[in-house]
Amino acid sequence: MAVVDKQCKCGSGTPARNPLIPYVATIEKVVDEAESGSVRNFFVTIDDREVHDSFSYIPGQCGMISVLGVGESMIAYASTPTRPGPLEFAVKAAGRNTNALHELRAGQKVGVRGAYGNGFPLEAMKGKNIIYVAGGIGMSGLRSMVNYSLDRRDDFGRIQVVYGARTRGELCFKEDLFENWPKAPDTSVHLTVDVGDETWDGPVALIPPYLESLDPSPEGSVVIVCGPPIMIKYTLISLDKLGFRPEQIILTMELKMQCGIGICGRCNLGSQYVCQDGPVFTLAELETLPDEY
Amino acid sequence: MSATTGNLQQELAQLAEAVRARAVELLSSGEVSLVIGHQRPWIGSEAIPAFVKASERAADLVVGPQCAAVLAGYLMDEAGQGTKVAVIARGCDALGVRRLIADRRIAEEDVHLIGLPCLGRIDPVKLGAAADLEPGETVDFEIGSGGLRLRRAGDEGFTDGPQLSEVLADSCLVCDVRKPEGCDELLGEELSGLMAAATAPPVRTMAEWEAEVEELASRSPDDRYTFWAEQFTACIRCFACRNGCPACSCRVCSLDSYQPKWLGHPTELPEQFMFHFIRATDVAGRCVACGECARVCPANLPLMYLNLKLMHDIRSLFGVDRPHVPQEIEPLGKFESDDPEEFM
Amino acid sequence: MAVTEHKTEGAPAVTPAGWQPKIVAFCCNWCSYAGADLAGTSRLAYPPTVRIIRVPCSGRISPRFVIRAFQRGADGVLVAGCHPGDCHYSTGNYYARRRFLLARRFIEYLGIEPERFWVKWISGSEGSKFAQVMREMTEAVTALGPNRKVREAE
Amino acid sequence: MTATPFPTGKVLRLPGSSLDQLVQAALRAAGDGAVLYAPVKSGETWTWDVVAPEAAPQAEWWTRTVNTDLSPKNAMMPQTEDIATWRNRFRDLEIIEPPPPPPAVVLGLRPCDAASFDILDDILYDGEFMDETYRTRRMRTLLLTWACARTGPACGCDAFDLTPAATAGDVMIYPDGDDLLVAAVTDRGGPVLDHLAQGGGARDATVDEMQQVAGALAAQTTEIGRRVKLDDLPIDKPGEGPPQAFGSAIWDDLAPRCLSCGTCTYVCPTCYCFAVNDEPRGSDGRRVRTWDSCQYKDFFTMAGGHNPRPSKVERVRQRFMHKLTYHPERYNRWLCVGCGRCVVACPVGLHIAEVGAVLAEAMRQLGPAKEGDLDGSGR
Repeated sequence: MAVVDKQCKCGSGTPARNPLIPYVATIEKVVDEAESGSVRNFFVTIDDREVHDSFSYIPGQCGMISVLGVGESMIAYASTPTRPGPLEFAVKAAGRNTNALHELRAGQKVGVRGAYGNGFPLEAMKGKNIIYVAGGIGMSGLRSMVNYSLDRRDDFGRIQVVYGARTRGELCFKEDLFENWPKAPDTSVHLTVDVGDETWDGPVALIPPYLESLDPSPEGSVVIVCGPPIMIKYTLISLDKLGFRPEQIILTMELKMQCGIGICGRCNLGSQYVCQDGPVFTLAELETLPDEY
Repeated sequence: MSATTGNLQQELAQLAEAVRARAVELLSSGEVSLVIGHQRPWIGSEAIPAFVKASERAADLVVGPQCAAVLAGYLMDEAGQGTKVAVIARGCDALGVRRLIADRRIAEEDVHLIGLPCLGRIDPVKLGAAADLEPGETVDFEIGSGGLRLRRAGDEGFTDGPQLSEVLADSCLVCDVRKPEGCDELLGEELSGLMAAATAPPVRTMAEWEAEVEELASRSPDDRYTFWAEQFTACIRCFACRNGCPACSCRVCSLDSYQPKWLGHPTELPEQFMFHFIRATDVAGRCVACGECARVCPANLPLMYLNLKLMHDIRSLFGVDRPHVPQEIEPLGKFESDDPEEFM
Repeated sequence: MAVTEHKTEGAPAVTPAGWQPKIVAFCCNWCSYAGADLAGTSRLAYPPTVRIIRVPCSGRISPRFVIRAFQRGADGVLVAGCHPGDCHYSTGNYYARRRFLLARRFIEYLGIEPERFWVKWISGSEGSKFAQVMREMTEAVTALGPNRKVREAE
Repeated sequence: MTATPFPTGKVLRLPGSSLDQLVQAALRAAGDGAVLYAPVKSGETWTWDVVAPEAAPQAEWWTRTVNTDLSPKNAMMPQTEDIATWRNRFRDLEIIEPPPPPPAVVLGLRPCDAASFDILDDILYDGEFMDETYRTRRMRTLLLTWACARTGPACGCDAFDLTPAATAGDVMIYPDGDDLLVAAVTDRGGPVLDHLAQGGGARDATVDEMQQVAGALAAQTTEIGRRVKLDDLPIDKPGEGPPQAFGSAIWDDLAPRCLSCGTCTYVCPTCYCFAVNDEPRGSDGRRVRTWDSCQYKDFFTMAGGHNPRPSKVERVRQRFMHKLTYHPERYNRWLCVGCGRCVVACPVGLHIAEVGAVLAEAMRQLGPAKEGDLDGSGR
C-alpha cells in the first residue's frame, strides 16, 4: 500500500483490507464449559490458512466473533498464543449475537476479526507473583493469561488462581482447574462456590471473604481481577484491606464495543477507548478516568 | 388576531410576572419540585425550554409567541419522580399532557398544569422569510398594535415587522384551544386583550388547512409518491419528531425493536417510508395536532400533512368532531356497529 | 438526507410479457382461510398469484404489515376477514374495519395505487367469492404492472 | 493549535461566471469517472449530493448563502454504506467486499467543513486501524474549499482556532468581487490549476494579491467567536484524575431540555460515530454501516441491558466532553469547527456555543488549572 503523505491525500494507493470486514472461519469444536449450558467454548479456525497461521495476539486481547445476519460480539481470547491451533472464544449467551452463536454446531461458519486491545502488561508482570481472581464467566478473560504464564513459568513468581462460581457446575474449564493447573510448579488453585451441593466438598463462600481468608501477600505481587461488576466491586474492597496498592491491581473493562478499532465512539472511559487503550487497565489508571462504566 | 383594545405587549409582561410569582409560590411551598416553562435562548430568536427547580431561577421564565417548544413530552422523563411537576401550559401543552395521562404514561396527580391564554407560537422558518432573518439571528419581539415589532442584534429601537398571523406555526393558525382546557389553574384571566385574542375564532379553519391535504390527495398516485419520496429522502432519521411528540410515548418503541425488526437501519427510501408510516399510523387518533414534529424537524418536512390526513379521515369516517382532543377512549380504540362499510 | 446508492427501486418500469403479479393475502384463520380452502376443495380455478399468510383474526393485522409486504416485493396485498358479526373473537373485525378504513386511504395518500391494496370480508362458506376476488385482484394488479414504490432494490 | 498558513503556490484569477471551467478542471484532475458533490436542495434543506456538473449552483449561490443545512460529511462518510455483503450456503460462507467508490470532487465546501475532514483524518485515517471505506473515499476526493465572503449569525469558526478563510482541502477559492482567486493547497491541488490554466478562462494572479484578499476574509469575526472563549478550558492531561469538567454541575442544568434526538450529531461535520448492523434477507444479506448518535437511549446499551449512560445528563455530558475535552486530550485539537449547524438545528437550543461558554465559565470559577498543566493553556 503506497505510503500516503497526510498533507496530500493523493496517490492511487490500493485500498488495504477494511478492518471491519471479518474473515470467514469455521467452528472446529464446541465445548460446554458450564453444565447449565450458559457458557460454551468455540474452537474456531480462519479458513484462509495463511491468515490463521500469521494471526498474532497476546493474552488479554479480544476479537470480534460474528454470526452473519445477527451481529458481532467482542470476546476475549480464551486460547493462549503459546499453543498454536484454533482460536478459542468462551461465550456466555447474553445478547442477540451470543445467543445465535450458541445455536451453531461444529462445521458451521462464523466471521472473526481481531486482535484488538492492549492485552495484559506482560513486561511489567515479569518476575512477579500473580494472583488470578475470577468470578463466573470472568475466568474466560483470565484463562489465556494463566495458561500463558504456565507455558512461560520461569518468567513469573508464585501463581495462585482464586476462582468462584455460583455452583460447581458453573465452574468453567474444569479440566484446567482440576487436572492441569494444580500440577504446575509453585501454582495453587483455590475454588469456591456460592451454593454448595452434594457433589461439592470444597469451601462455600463468596469470593471477597474467601480471598481474605487466603490472605495472599501483596509483596512483589500483581492481582488480576475479572468477573461481574458486583464481584469486582467487593473484591477491590478486600484487596485494599489486604494491602494491595492500585498499581498492583489489574482489571479488564467491559463496555459496548461495535467496531473494536477505536473509531465508532462508543466504548470510551473519558478519552480512553476500552477496545484500544483497554480492555486491560490498572486500578490506578481507572481512578484517573471518569466513573462512567 | 385583530388588534384588540388592551396593549398586548403590556399584558404579556403582566402575564410573565404572574407566571414567575406563581412559580416561586409553588416551588417555595414545596408543592412542586420543578416548573417547566421557557427562557431566553443563548443565541437566536426562539425561547427554549426552562427547567426551574430553585425559586430564584423563576425570574428566567418568559412567556409569549417566541416560546416555540411544546413542553408535554418532557413529562415522560420528569413526572412520576415522587413529587409534583408544574408545567406552564398553553393549549397544545395541556392537550399533550392530557394525552400522556389518557395513555396512562404519566399519572394525573404527578402534574400541575398552569394554563395561559396564548397568541400562538412563531414558526422561525416563516419569521425568517417574512422578516428576512438568517437562521440563528438574535432578535427580540414586541407585540405592537400594528403587528410584530422586531429589534435585531445591534439595533437600538424596535422596527415594524410582519403581522403575527403571517408568522404563526400552521398548528396555531387553526388552534381552537388558545384558551387552554383542562388545566389545574388559569393565569391571566383578567387580561382582557389576551383573553379576547385567545377566545377569538382562529385565523384559519381546520377545513382550510385540510384543504391542502385534500389537494395533495387529489394528485395522481405517481405525483403523490414523488412528493413523499422527495420529503423522505431529505429525512435524516434523527428521531426528533418521535422524541418531541406527546403521543409517541411507548417505553420500547417499535422503531428501535430488533425482534421483529420493523425499521431497517439503512436510510434508503423503503425504510424511510416505513419509518414515517409507523409514526403516523401509531399516533393516528391520538395526535393532539400540536405541530411539535414539524417544528423540531431539522429538514423542515411537512410532517403535519401526514397527521392531518388521518385526522381528516377520522372526522369524516367516524364523526369525531375534534379528533385532536384526548377523549376517554381514543377513536381507534373503539368501534360502532354502523361504521362505514366498504369491504363487502 | 439520505445519499442512497439504492435510489431506484428494483423492478423494471415496463411490464415484461406474461408477467404474473405477486399478491400477498392475509387471511383470517376462521373465515377467509376456510373460504380459500373451500375454493380449493370445490376445484374453483383462480390464478396462482396469491401467497396466503394465515392470521388468527383480521384484527391481528397491523397496517405496517402491508407496507412490509410491498417492501419485500409484493405487487398487491389483500386483507381478508370475517363479515362483521361473524368474528370468532366477536370484535376483532370491527376494530380491523376502522383501522383499515383509515389505512387504505393513508396508503393511497402516500402514493400506492388503490387497486394494489384490497380489504374484503370473505366468510368460510364463500369459496366462490374468494376465487372471484382473486381473479379480479390479479387482473387489476396485472393491469398496473410490477410495483416499484416502497420496494427494496434486489 | 496554530492555523495552517495561506497557500504560497500558483494562483489564478477566474471570473465567477466561468466557475464551470474550474469544475471541469477538478473533475479531470480527480480521475476518470469522477463524480461531483455540490450543494443541492433536498426537500426544504440544502445538503450535499452527487449532481451533474451543469446542475451545480452558480457562483452567486456562495455569495448569497452562508452554508448548507447539512454538512458535506456524507460525501466522505455516507449515512448508509455497505461494509460487505455475504452469501451463506450453510457450510460455505462468502463475504464480498463492495466495489471501491468512484473518484469525486466536492465543490465549494466552506473552510470549516474542509477543516472537519482534517479532524476526521486524525481518527479515521491516521489511527492504528484505518477506516478503509473513509480512507478510500478520502484518497480519491478533491476538496475545493470556498472561503466565506461573510459570516452568518450562528457561525463560530473563530471560537475553535479557525477563520472564515482557513486553509483546508486541496484547492482554496477566495471570492474577490465577481472574480475568484484559486490557489492550490496540497500537491493534488496543483493539477487542478494546471487544467484550469489550459482552459483559457483564467489568468495568472500574484500570491500577494491572493494573500491580501485571504487576509481580509480571515479577519472577519463572529458573535459566537466573541462570546465563547475556550482558552480557559483546562484540558487535563491523562493520568491526573477525572477531568474537572466531568464533575461540573452544569450538566444537570443543561441536559433536561435535550430531546435525545440525533439532530445535533447528524448535522455536525465532525461527529463520526457509526453503527454496524446486519440486514439479512434469507441466508444472504448486507452488513451496513450507518450514522449513529450518542444521544440515542440505546447507543451505549450492552447485551444484557446494562447502560453506563442511561439518562440525558450522562449522554449530553458525553457529547460535549468528547468535543471539548476527550478528543483534545488525544489529538490536541477541538472536535468542532464552529460551523454553527447545531446552533440552528437543535430544536431546544442545546448546542456547542452555549455549552462551550457555560463550561469555560464554570472552569474559570474553579480557578487556574492544576500545577500538572505545564503551560496553563491546557493544550
